[in-house]
Amino acid sequence: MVDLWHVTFEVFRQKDNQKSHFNFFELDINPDEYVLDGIERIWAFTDRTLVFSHACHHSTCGACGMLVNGVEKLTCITSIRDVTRDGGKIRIEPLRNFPIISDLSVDMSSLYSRMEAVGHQPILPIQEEDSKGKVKSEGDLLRLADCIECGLCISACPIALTTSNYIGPAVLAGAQQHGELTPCILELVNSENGAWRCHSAYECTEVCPSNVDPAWRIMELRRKIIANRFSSFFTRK
Amino acid sequence: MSEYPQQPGKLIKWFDPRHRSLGSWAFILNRVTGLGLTLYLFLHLIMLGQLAKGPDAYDGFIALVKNPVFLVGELLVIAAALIHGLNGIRVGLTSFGIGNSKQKQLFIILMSLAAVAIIYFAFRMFAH
Amino acid sequence: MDKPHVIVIGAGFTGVAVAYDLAKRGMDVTVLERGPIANGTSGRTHGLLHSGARYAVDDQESAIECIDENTILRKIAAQVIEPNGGLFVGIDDSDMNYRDKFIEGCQECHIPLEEYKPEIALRLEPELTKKIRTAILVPDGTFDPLRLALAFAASAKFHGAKFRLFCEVTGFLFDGLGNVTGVKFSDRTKGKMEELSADIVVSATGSWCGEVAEMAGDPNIPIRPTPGVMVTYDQRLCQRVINRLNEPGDGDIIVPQRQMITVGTTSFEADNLDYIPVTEQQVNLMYHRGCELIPSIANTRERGAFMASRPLVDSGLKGRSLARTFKCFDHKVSQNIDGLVTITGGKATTLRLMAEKTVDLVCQKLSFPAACETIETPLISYRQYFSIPNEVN
Amino acid sequence: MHDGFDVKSRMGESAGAWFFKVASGGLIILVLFIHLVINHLIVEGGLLKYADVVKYYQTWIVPFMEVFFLIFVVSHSLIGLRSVLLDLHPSNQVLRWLNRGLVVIGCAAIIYGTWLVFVIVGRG
Repeated sequence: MVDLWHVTFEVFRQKDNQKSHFNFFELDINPDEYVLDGIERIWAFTDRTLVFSHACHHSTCGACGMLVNGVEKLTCITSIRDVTRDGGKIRIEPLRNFPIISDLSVDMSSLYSRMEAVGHQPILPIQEEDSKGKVKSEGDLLRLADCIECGLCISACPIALTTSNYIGPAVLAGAQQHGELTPCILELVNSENGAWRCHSAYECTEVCPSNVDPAWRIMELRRKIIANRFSSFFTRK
Repeated sequence: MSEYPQQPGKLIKWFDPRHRSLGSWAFILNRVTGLGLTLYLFLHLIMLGQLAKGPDAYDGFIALVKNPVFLVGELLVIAAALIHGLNGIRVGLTSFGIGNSKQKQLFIILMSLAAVAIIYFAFRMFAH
Repeated sequence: MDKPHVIVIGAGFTGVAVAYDLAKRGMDVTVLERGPIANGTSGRTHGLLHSGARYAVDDQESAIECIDENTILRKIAAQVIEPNGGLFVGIDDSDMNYRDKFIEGCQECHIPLEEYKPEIALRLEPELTKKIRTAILVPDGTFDPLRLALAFAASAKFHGAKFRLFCEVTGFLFDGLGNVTGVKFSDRTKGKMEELSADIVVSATGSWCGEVAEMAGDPNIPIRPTPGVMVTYDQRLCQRVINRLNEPGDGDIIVPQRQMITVGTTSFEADNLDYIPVTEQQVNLMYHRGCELIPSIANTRERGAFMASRPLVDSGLKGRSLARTFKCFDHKVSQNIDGLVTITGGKATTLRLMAEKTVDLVCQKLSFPAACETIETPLISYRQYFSIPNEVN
Repeated sequence: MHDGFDVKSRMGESAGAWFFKVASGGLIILVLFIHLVINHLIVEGGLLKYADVVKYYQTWIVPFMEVFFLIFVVSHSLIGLRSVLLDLHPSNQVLRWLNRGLVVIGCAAIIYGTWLVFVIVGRG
């Protein structure tokens, strides 16, 4: 039997646009469990009113992104051992830069709609280009894309802090992944709120839990837009 | 449901490096030095107006800026220019797809260079 | 006649599929879910799109359902499916003894298969154990759990269904005779109680359907929640699903997904369904069983471990022998409670079929003549779930 | 704002401005380096006397270099300042005035600086 840790969860609470506050929950918990397990325990045994989002519990759905001690984490794969110590505390807050539905759950509609608009492919050939080079070809096999639309990158981005109009790292990465710059996509990513807003803080890549490397993709996208602009400049007339 | 939380008033958080990684330090430094240098640029242009007034005005002014307070100011400007310029090299390179996976190392190397240069200039200026 | 109003409790796979089918047939639908979409068993699956081969020997009814639905889902939900097939891999004598039964079973259930010699199998999947003696390719696949549910939910919304998330049903509304006429629920985002009446209530609460039926006065749903553990590793070591060619057992399946693989699963019984802890012992078991099939799992990092509770319908047997098929209960028949239908059991792969049968029953009870049309039409993009407005009445 | 789009076209951040910012940044680094070498390594003690400054400006290339430097520095700094202000998401009206204001300030600074250079050259 493993030794249990005594951990205090400081959980952000907000209902129905009322004033927010923190609740403290003390748990004796196996440190190899994940932060999301701790939150689910609180809901199951202590406070049934706690609202939080989750689904797959193995980092393929992207629903459980939260701030753990101030840093964006996918709580289902963040073990308690990695973020606190025995007798320590864990501060849980909802993602930044999204409207709060309640407590720890945020509304990511804008992210999903934008991903749709830039044509991010949820399923793609296994041979796919990423920042570490191409993965070797495997015939006509397909796999699910890396981006799980968890919103961590948008929460971590300093530009998204002040304007909700910036379409955000995930979406720009989605446009890059889509490959083709159709006029609609170009209008979105080459706009004021698109690729030119990035100021190279690399926070997106820092927090991305799923091998997307959004910063690299934004830079690639810029290169593609500039090339596109040059060629359309010379082929016009 | 609440509204989007983003507001211009949150700009203070741009400069909050808590819980953030190295890239944010680059972002913060770039922003602070950029704004500082812009302010300096216009002050500098106005100051250079003394040149138009002839030798006496200008040399008198130079004598004034020789005092330690202005020297510290000048050192700050040199430091800001070095940091902004060297970090700019990183931003420029990565923007063209060079060294994205090594941006942290790049930042550390460039900032070490900046630190060495700043110390060198500080010695030179205060040794006189 | 006005459109009948149907409340669906639960937005797991069954709930969203039922909502989609109801809405597509023209009914007024409200889905009540106590958490976010697919937060229970549905979300926490390894995402295996069954070809049915796993059940072809012991449970042919389920196997046939699976292969039929597998074919349909590949067409209507291609957006969330890795359609790469799966290998049943034989390693030892016991596996090879199972081989003939397995091939025979698959043929009886018209599951297409192709057998490969070890060297060809190793060319397809280089990370497989070198001890491999045979490999049989069947049309397994992988789906993204949340996005499969979202695709159904989006299509349901497209046809007018309303979703109320974070709304936990706390009780039922009755007419004087004990028949269900609606539900009482608490909106957890606001901390407020609400009531909603309906012509019929469908409980699609999976493992929890026993508790829900009890609230309506029927304590006799034969449901046996059977949790299993899954462990995810940080590299995509195979491109196809890898199964052990043997009787269903612990840790006999490896499912690739994105850049990960998930090893599953176990089978036991639990008391509290709202929180079932993962034990180190189970994680170790998955690790060792996984390494038997793909030895290089030993060199990868464990990414996560999780637990899901399958809703198995009790037929008097235990554990893995429980039937994997689903069952639709009309509480009018069992306890003379009208207005409530429970759908439970089954597997993710058969969600559409479960919905079809349930909605057939609902239509029959309401004398609402409409036929199922969910086989042919592809689902709309899962992201539309967020862009179609949800007018709450 | 439910769908999260805002594609009204306005003179916000653009490919051109970004490209110019990076290119001018590179040139500034280059010129600044030359400037530092001349001021601190070639001319001992730096250009601190009025007479030295005037003498320095008599080399034909220097005024040109200084004017180009001025243009790049002023535009780089104002485009940068504008980027920062754009991150605060100004309304269309504010942005319109901002654009005009920055152009006016930039032009004024460049004209003033160029005039200054020629005044000094003329004193030689």
